[in-house]
Amino acid sequence: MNSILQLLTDNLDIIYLLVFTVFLGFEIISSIPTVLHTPLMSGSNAISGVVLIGAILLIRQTDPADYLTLSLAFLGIILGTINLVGGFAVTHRMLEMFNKKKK
Amino acid sequence: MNSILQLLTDNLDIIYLLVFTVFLGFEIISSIPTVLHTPLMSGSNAISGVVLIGAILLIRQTDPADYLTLSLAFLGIILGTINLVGGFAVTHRMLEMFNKKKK
Amino acid sequence: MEQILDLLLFCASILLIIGLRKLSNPASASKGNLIAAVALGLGVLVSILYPVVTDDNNYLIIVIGISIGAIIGIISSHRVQMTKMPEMVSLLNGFGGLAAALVSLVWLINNDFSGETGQLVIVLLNLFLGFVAFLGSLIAYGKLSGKIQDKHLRISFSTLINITLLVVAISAMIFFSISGNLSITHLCVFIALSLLYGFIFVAPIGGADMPVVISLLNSLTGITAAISGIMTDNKLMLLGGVLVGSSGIILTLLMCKAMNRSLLSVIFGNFSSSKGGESSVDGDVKEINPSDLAIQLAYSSRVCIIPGYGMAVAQAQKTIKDLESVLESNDVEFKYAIHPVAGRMPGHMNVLLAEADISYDKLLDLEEANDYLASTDVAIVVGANDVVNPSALEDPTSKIYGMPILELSKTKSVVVLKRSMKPGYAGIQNPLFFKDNTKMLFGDAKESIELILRELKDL
Amino acid sequence: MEQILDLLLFCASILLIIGLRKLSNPASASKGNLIAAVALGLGVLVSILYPVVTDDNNYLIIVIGISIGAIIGIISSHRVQMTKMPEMVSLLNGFGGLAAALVSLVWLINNDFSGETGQLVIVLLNLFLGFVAFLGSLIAYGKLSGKIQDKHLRISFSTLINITLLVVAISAMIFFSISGNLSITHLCVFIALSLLYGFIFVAPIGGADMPVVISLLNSLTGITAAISGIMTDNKLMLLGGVLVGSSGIILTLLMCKAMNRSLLSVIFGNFSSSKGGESSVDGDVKEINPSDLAIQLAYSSRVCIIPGYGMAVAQAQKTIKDLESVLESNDVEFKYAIHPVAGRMPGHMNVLLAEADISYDKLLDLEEANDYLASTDVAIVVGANDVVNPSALEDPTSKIYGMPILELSKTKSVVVLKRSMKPGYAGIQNPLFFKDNTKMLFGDAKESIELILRELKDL
Amino acid sequence: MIIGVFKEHFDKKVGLVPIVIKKLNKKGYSVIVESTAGRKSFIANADFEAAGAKICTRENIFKNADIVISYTPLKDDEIRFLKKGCIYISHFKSYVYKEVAKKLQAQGVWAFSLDMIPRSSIAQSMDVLSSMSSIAGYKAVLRAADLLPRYLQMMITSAGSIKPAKVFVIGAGVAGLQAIATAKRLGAIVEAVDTRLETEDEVKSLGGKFLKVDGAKQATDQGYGAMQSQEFIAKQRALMFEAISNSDIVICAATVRGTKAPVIVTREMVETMRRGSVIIDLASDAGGNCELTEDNKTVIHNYVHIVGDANLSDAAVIDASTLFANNVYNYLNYISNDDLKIRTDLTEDEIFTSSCISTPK
Amino acid sequence: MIIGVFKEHFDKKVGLVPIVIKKLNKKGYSVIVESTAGRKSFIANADFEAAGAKICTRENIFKNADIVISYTPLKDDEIRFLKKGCIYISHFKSYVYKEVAKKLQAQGVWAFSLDMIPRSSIAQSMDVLSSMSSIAGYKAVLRAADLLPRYLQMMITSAGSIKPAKVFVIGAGVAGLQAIATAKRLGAIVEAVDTRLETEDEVKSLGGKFLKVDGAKQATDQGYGAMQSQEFIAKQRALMFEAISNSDIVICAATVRGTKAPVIVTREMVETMRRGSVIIDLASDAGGNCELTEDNKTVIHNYVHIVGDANLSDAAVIDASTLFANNVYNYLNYISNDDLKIRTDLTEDEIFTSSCISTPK
Ligand SMILES: NC(=O)c1ccc[n+]([C@@H]2O[C@H](COP(=O)([O-])OP(=O)(O)OC[C@H]3O[C@@H](n4cnc5c(N)ncnc54)[C@H](OP(=O)(O)O)[C@@H]3O)[C@@H](O)[C@H]2O)c1
Ligand SMILES: NC(=O)c1ccc[n+]([C@@H]2O[C@H](COP(=O)([O-])OP(=O)(O)OC[C@H]3O[C@@H](n4cnc5c(N)ncnc54)[C@H](OP(=O)(O)O)[C@@H]3O)[C@@H](O)[C@H]2O)c1
Ligand SMILES: NC(=O)c1ccc[n+]([C@@H]2O[C@H](COP(=O)([O-])OP(=O)(O)OC[C@H]3O[C@@H](n4cnc5c(N)ncnc54)[C@H](O)[C@@H]3O)[C@@H](O)[C@H]2O)c1
Ligand SMILES: NC(=O)c1ccc[n+]([C@@H]2O[C@H](COP(=O)([O-])OP(=O)(O)OC[C@H]3O[C@@H](n4cnc5c(N)ncnc54)[C@H](O)[C@@H]3O)[C@@H](O)[C@H]2O)c1
Repeated sequence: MNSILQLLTDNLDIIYLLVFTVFLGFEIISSIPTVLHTPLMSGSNAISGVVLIGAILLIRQTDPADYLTLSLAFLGIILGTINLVGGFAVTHRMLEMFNKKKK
Repeated sequence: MNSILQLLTDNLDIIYLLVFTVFLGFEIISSIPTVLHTPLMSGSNAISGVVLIGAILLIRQTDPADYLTLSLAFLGIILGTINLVGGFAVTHRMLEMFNKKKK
Repeated sequence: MEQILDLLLFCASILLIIGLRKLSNPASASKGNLIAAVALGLGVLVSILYPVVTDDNNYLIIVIGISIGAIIGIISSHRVQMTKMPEMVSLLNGFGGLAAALVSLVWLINNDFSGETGQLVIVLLNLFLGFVAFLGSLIAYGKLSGKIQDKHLRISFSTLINITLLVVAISAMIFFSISGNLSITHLCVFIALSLLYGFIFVAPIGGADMPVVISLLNSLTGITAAISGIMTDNKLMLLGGVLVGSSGIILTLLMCKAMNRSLLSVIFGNFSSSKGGESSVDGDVKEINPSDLAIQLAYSSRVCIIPGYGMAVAQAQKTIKDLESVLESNDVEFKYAIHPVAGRMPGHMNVLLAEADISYDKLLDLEEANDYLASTDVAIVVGANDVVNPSALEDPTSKIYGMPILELSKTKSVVVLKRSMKPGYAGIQNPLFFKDNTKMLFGDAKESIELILRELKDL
Repeated sequence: MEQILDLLLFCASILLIIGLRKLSNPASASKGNLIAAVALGLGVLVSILYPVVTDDNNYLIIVIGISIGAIIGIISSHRVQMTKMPEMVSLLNGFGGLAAALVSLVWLINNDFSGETGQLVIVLLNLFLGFVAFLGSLIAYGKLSGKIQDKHLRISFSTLINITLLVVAISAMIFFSISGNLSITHLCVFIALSLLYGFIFVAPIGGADMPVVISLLNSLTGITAAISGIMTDNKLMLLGGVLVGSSGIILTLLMCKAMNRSLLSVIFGNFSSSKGGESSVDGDVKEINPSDLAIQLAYSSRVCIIPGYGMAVAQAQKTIKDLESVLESNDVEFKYAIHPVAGRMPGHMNVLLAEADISYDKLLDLEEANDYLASTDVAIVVGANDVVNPSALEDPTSKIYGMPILELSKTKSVVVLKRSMKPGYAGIQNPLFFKDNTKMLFGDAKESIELILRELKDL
Repeated sequence: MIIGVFKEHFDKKVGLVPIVIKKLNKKGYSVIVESTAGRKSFIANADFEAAGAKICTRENIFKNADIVISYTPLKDDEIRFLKKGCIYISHFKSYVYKEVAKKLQAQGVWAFSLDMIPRSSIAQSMDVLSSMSSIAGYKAVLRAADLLPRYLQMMITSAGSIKPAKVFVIGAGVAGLQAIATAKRLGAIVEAVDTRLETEDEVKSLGGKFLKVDGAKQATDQGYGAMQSQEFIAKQRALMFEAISNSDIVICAATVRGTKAPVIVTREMVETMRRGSVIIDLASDAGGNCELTEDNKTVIHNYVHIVGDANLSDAAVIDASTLFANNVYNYLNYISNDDLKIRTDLTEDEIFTSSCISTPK
Repeated sequence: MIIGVFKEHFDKKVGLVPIVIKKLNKKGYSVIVESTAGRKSFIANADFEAAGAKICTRENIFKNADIVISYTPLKDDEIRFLKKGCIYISHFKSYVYKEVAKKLQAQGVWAFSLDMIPRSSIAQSMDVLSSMSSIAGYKAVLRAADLLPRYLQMMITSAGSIKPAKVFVIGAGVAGLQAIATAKRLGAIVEAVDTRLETEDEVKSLGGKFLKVDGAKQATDQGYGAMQSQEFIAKQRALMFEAISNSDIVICAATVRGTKAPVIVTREMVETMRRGSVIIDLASDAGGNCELTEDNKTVIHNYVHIVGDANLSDAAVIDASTLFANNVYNYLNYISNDDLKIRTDLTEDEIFTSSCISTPK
C-alpha cells in the first residue's frame, strides 16, 4: 500500500499532467458536431501513429547485428509511418470537402 | 540566454502543466452560453479566493510576536475568505434561478 | 502524512476542474459551483494541516480570520439584491486582489525584504497585480452602483498616461528585483505606483463596460493567486489561479464579442461617449440584449405578444409562431394581445397571425388582454407603438387621449421590439419606452426574435 | 542541444493540442489536421536527433523505413475512394496497433525479456493492447468492406468468452510480470491470447456498428502510444497517446449517442440482429442519418423536394420552408417537384406549400421537374411514395404501369423521408427504396427535417 | 380520325379547348367544332380556328366525326344521328346510364362515360369526377362565403370583434377536401365528417377537424363511398345535429355511387341554424345530403340559403373545360393505339371496362 | 333619452343591433325600433325585444325619439318630421351632404354624419367608413372570385396545371388592403397601386407587390387621398395598362374625398383583358375608377364583368350592422356627457366638428 502511495506521490507531477491531458482531450472533443465524427476519428488515428517515435528510439539503441530485432523495429517504423502519413493524408482528403464550399 | 534555457528545461514539467491548464481553462469556457457569463464570472471570482491558502501558509510561518505581519496576514485571511465564501454564495444564489424552472 | 495531503491536493485540483466544467453548462452550473467550493475547502484544510518548516502555526488567528471572513461573506451575499450582483462581485474581487497583495507583503516581511531576483520579480508582480485588481475593482464597484459617475472621472490623455505608468511600474519592478533588497521607501513607492495604475486603468472606462472590466480584473486576481501558488509552492493555488486567469480572459473576450466590441476598444476606447448615441437623444431608455431576454422568457410563466404594424412590416409572424412553440414546450403560457387598431387595416393582425397558423384561442381582444396583461410576466411589444401609448390614458393634451390602449403598467416586464425611437402612425412620442419596467430591443422585429430563438436554444 | 530538443518536443505537444482543437471545428478542421501533422513531424525529427545512450543509431534503416511507409501511406490514401474511407481508417489503425506491439517486442528483446515488475506490466499491457487493436481493426476492416459477413462469425456465448479471456489475459500479464523474466513460450502464449481476445472482442459485433468499434480501437491504439511513451520516456508520445485515448473514448460515446445506443450494448449487445428489424424484412435498404444528410445538403448545388401525402400528414410544409431558407442562404438552389397526383386531392401540395409561403416560381410541374431532377444533387422525397415509384415505368405487371412519375434514376442522390416501409395509396411496394442511389431516413417527416435543420446549424 | 365537339345544351363547358386541340392535331387527329360551342367557356370560334379546328354545324359533326365529344350526353332523340361504329365520349351520370346504354348499343356505337373511371392512381389523369369535384368543392366555399352575410375570418377591430365562421363539410372526398382547404384559407374554423376511416388523416392534413362517428361501413374497392346502415346514420345525425346548428356554412359533398345520396342534414337541423347561414349541396343531383335541397335551385328556408348545385364546376368553366379536355385527351391516348384505333388488348383492363358502356357488335 | 332606429329603405343594414342595445340600456338610454327594421340584417323583431328594445311604428319614432339613427339618410321629405333639437345620426355621403345640411339646419336638429370622422387613431372606433370599407374590400374579392370562371390558386393536377390568377388592386386604402389580404389568402398573385407613398410598405406587409408610379401628390392632412395631376394619371395609366390587361381580377378602391373618383381603368384596358375577367368597382357611387362602371349594376363588356357596387358592405350585412351599431355607440359615448346630453366642450374637437353637419340654433 505504502509503496503505491510512494509511487503516486513520486510521480505526482506526471500524474497531474496525465489527468489534465485526459481532461483536455475530453473537453476538446465533447462539443464537436456529428458531421466531424468520422474525420476526427481519422485524425486522431493519425496521431496515434506517434508510436513511430517509439520504434525510432528503440531501433537507435538496437545492435546493428541483431537482425531479428532490427527487422521487427523496421517493420514497426514502416507500419507506424503508414499509420501516421496515411492517416493525415486520408483526413486531409475527408476535410477538403469542408473547404469546397462554393464562393 | 543559456540560463533562461536552463530555467525552462529545469521546470519543463511544471511548464507543461501550466500550459495545459491554460488550454483547459480556454477550452472549458469557450463554449459557454451568454446567459452564463455573469454567474461564471462570479464563480471564477470565488475560485480566485484560493489565494487564502497563501495567506494561511504564510501566517503559519510567521513569528507570533511579529504583530505587523500577523495582522497583515490576518487581514489577508479575512479578505480571502470573504472573497471565497461570499463568491460561492453569491454564485449559488445566481444559479438558483436555473433550478427554479417549473416542474 | 505529507503524501496523503499531496494526494488530497491533487484530488482538490481535479475537483476544481470538474467544478469549473459543470459551471459552464446551465443545467449543471449550480452543482459545479458546489464542487468547486468543496475543492477549495479541501485545499484550505490541506494548507492548514500541511507540515511546514517552522511550527508557530498561529492556528487561533487563522480560525478567527476564516470565521470572520466566512460570516461576512455569507451574510453580505444573502443580503444583496439580485440586481446588485455585479456590484457585489466586483467588491469581492477587490478583496481577493488585496488579499493577494497582502500575501506578497507578508512574504516580503517574512523574507526580510530580500531574495533572489527571480523570486523578487514574482513577488513584486504579485503586489502590483493585487493592488491594481483591488483599486480597479473598487472603482468598478463605484461606477456600477452609481456612486461614481463617468463624468467625475474624465481624464485627458488617459491612454498615454496608462501606457507610461505601465512602463514605469515594470521598470521599477525589474530594477528593484535586480538590486536584491528592497527599502521600505522603494516598497511604498511601488505600492503607490500600483494603486495609481489601478486607478488610471479603470477610471476612464465607461460605466456601461464595467462587466467586461470586472471580468478582466477577475482574471488578474486569478493570476495573482497563481503567482502566490508559486511563491508558497502550492499546486492548488497555482492551478486554480491559472484556470481562473485563462478562463477569465476567454470570458472577457466572449463578453466583448457579445457586445460587439473588441477588448482594446473597451480598455482604450473611452467609449462612454460613443455608446448610447441614437437612443439617448430621446431620454433614457434601457436596452436589453436578446440573451438576457431569452433567459427571462424561459423562466417566466406567462408571456404576451403585442403585435403592431411593425410586425407586419418585418413579416415576423412566422418567427413569432416559432417562439410560441419553443416557449410552450418550456411550459410558458403564451398569448397574443390584439389591439383593435393595430396595423393599418381592420383585422390586419388577424390576417397575419392566421397566416402563421396561430390558434384563434390564443388571441385576446382589448378587454381580455388588459386583464391578462396585469398578470403577465413579460409582454413583448412587436413593432407596436400607438396602441400601447400610455399618453392615451395619462396625458389629456395628447392627440390620442381617450383612445383605449393595451395597458402595460401592471405587467412585470415589458420589452419593445422596434428599429429606432421613431414614433408610429399618430406621430407622437411614447412615454412607455421610458418607464421603469420597459426595456428596448432595437432592430428589425423578425431579426430580433430570431436572435432570441437562438439564445433560447442555448439554454 | 538536449535542452533545445526538449523545448522542441514541448512545442510539438502544444502544436498537437492546437491541432486537435482546430480539428474539432468544421471551419478550421483542415488546418488543424496540418498542424497536428507538423507537430508529429517535429516529434519524429526530435526522436531521430535526440542523444541516446548507445550510438548504433541505424539511421539508414530508419530513413528507409520511413520512406517506404510514407510512400505506401500517401499512395494508398490517394487511391482510396471517398466512400471507402472508414475501411481505410480501420486498416491504418490496425497498422498502428501492430507497430505498438512491435515496439514492445523490440523493447523486450533489447532488455533480454526481463525487467522490473512495473516495467513488465506496462510492456505486456502494450503488447496486449497492440495486438487487440491490430486484429480487431483487421476484422472491422473485413466487415466494413463486406469481405467478412456477420453471419460468418456467429459465436455463441460471446460475452462469456470475452470476459473469461480478458480475465485470463490480465492474470497472465500479472503473473509473467511478477516473475521478472519471460520465456519465449510465455511470450508466444501471451501473444496468442492477445490475438484471440482481439478476435473475440470484435467478431460478434454487427457490421453496422463498426464505426463505433473502430473509434474504440483507435482509442486503444492511443493508449498503446502513451504506454510506449512511458517505456521510452518520450513526453510527446505520452501526451499524444493520452489525448487520442481520451478523445477517442469521448468520441466513441458521442457516436453511440448519435445512434441512440449505449456503448455496452454495442460491445456486448450482439445487436447485428436487433438492428434493421423492420426495414430488413423488405430487402436491403440503406439508411442515412440526419447529420450526414445535412452535410450532403450543405455541400450540394441543387436540391429538390418531392412532397407527397406524408408531408401533408406530418404538416411538414413550414419546416421545409425553413430548410429552404437555410439552404438558400448557403447558395443551394432549392426547388419543389410537384407530381400532379401527390396528396389526396388535386392541388393538395399547392395548398400546403402556399400556406408555408413558398414562392410559386419554385414549384415545378411534372415535365419541368423531370428535366430538373436529372441534374439535381439531392432529391428529398418527403412522404411521397406512389408518385416516385419506378414500377410505373419499368414493370408492366404493376398496377400503376404507365402512370407518369417523377423520375429519380438520374438524380445523384435520393433520400426518402417516411416512417416505415409501408406502401402508399396504391398499396404496392416501391423499388426506388432499394436502388443504389437511394437512402432512407425513417421517422415522421417533420421531425426528420427538424433534425436535419439542427445539424445544419452546427455546420 | 375526325373528332367532333358538340355545343352543350345543359352545361357551360365545352368538350375540347384550343390548347388540347393543338395536341390532338399533332397526334394526327383533326378536330371539328360546332359553331359557338365555346361561347359559354369564353372561347370564341376564332380561338378554335387558330388552334387548327374547323367550325361547322351540328349535322356536319354527326355526319363526319369518328369520335364525338360532349360533356353532357346528347338528347336521346339525337342518338340516332350517330355514325355506326363511331366513338362517343361523354359524362353519363352513373345512376342513369343504363337506359341510355341500351339505346347506344342499339345504334352500334362505342360509348365511354368518363365519370365511371375507377379511382386508381393510374386512372386519375382521365378521371373527370376528380377534376370536376375539385372545382366544385372550391367554388362551393366561395359561393357560400359570398352569400354568407358575415366575415369568415376572425377580426378584432375597433368597432368590435368578429368571431371566425364555422364551416362544416360533409363527405371528405375530393370535393370535400378541396372545400376544407379553401375554407381554411379564408380563416374559417373547419370541421368535417366522413364514413371512410382514412379520411380522418386526410382532413387533418389540410388543417380541418374531423368529427368521428364510429361504426361506418368502409368504401367499395373502387374507392367510392359505401351505403351506410340506418343505425349508423342515426348516430351520425345526433352528433351532427350539434355541429350543424353551430355552423355558418355547411358544404354537403357526401355521395354514394349509383344510389341516392345519403340524407344527413334534416329539416330540423336547418331550422336550428342561425339566420343567414348557408348550405351548399353538391349532391343535389342525387337527391342531396340536405332534406330541403332542390336540384339546381336556391331555396331559402327560415332565412337559411340552401343552394342545390351539383354542377358548380361550371362556375369555373374555363378551368373546367380545360381539365375535361385534358381528361379526354389522356383517355383517348390510353384507349387508342398508334393508328388512333381502339386498342384490342384492353378487354381485361379495369379502366376500359368500367368506363365503356356500349360497344358496337 | 330615447333612441329611435328606423327601418332602412335603400340598404340592408340596421342602425342598432341587439347586443349594442343592451349596452345602451345599461347606460340609461331606451331604444325603440321600427317594426321589421332588422329583417334584412337577419334580426327579428323578437330579437330586438329580447334585448330590451320596443318595437313601434315609424311615426312613433319621429314623435318620441330624442336620438334617431338611420344608416342611409332619411328621404328629404321626411326631414320635416324630425323633432326640434333632436339628434340625428346617419351616414350622409360626403359629397352630397351640403344640400341636406341646409334642410336639417332649417329644421333645427343636431345632425352627425359618421362617415366624415377624421382618420385619426382615436376616431377609429367611430369611423364608419373604416368598418364598411373593410367589409367591402373583403367581399369584393369573394364576389370576384365567385364570378371568375377560374381557380385563383395555382394547381398542379393530373389533368393539367393551372396558373395562379392575378389580382390587381387600385387604391390601397382600408378596402384595398383588405382586398389584398383576402386575395393573397386565396392564393392569387396580388399587385396594387396607390398614390400615397406609405402604402408601399402597407401593401408589402400583406404580401402584395406594389407597382410604383412616381410623382404622386400626397394625401390630405386628414388621410384622404388627394386629387392627382393629369400628367401623373397618364403615366400611371401607361404602367397600369399592362398590369390590368394581365389581370384576372381588378378591384377598384381608389377614391378622393368629396370629388369624383379618379378614372383609372379605361375602356381600352378592359378590352385587352382576358374573357371572363372580373372588375369590381367599389368607387361606383363616385363615378367609379373604371370608365365603364355603372353604379349598382353589373355590366358585361366584351365578356368582362364590371360590377359597380359601392355598397358591398351589405353583402356581409350581419357584421356590417354590428360594426355600424358599435360605431354609433362609441360616437354617442364620445359626444355625450354623463347625463347623456351633448358635451359642450367639443367646439374645438376635430372629431365633433368634422362630423357635425347641423346644429340647432
Ligand atoms: N391527388 C389526388 O387527387 C389523389 C386523390 C386520391 C388518391 N390519390 C393517390 O394518392 C397517391 C399520392 O401519392 P403520394 O406519393 O403523394 O402518397 P402515397 O403514395 O400515399 O405515400 C405517402 C407516404 O407518406 C408516408 N407518410 C405518411 N405519413 C407520414 C409522416 N407523418 N411522415 C413521413 N412520412 C409519412 C407514408 O409512408 P409511412 O406510412 O411509411 O410513413 C406513405 O408511404 C397516389 O397513388 C394518388 O393516385 C391522389
Ligand atoms: N387598424 C387600422 O385599421 C388602422 C388603419 C390606419 C391607421 N391605423 C393607425 O395605425 C396605428 C397602429 O398602431 P401600431 O401600434 O400597430 O403601429 P404604429 O403605432 O404605427 O407603430 C408601428 C411601429 O412599428 C415599428 N416598426 C416598423 N417596422 C418595423 C420592423 N421591421 N421591425 C420592428 N419594428 C418596426 C415602428 O418603429 P421603428 O420605425 O422605430 O421601427 C413603429 O413605431 C394606430 O395609430 C392606428 O390608429 C390603424
Ligand atoms: N386514385 C386517385 O388518384 C383518386 C382520384 C380521385 C379520387 N380518389 C379517391 O376516391 C375516393 C372517392 O372520392 P370522391 O370525391 O369521388 O367521393 P364520392 O363523391 O364518391 O363521395 C364523397 C365522400 O362522401 C363520403 N360519404 C358517403 N356516404 C357518407 C355518409 N353517409 N356520411 C359521410 N360521408 C359519406 C364518402 O366516403 C366520400 O369520401 C376518395 O378516397 C378519393 O381519395 C382517388
Ligand atoms: N387612424 C385610423 O385609425 C385610420 C382608420 C381608417 C383609415 N385610416 C387611413 O386613412 C387613409 C385613407 O383610407 P381610406 O380607405 O378611407 O381611403 P380612401 O377611401 O379615401 O381612398 C382609398 C385609397 O385610394 C387612393 N387613391 C386616391 N387616388 C388615387 C389614384 N389616382 N391612384 C391610386 N390610388 C389613389 C388613396 O391614396 C387611398 O389609399 C389611409 O391612410 C388609412 O390608413 C386611418
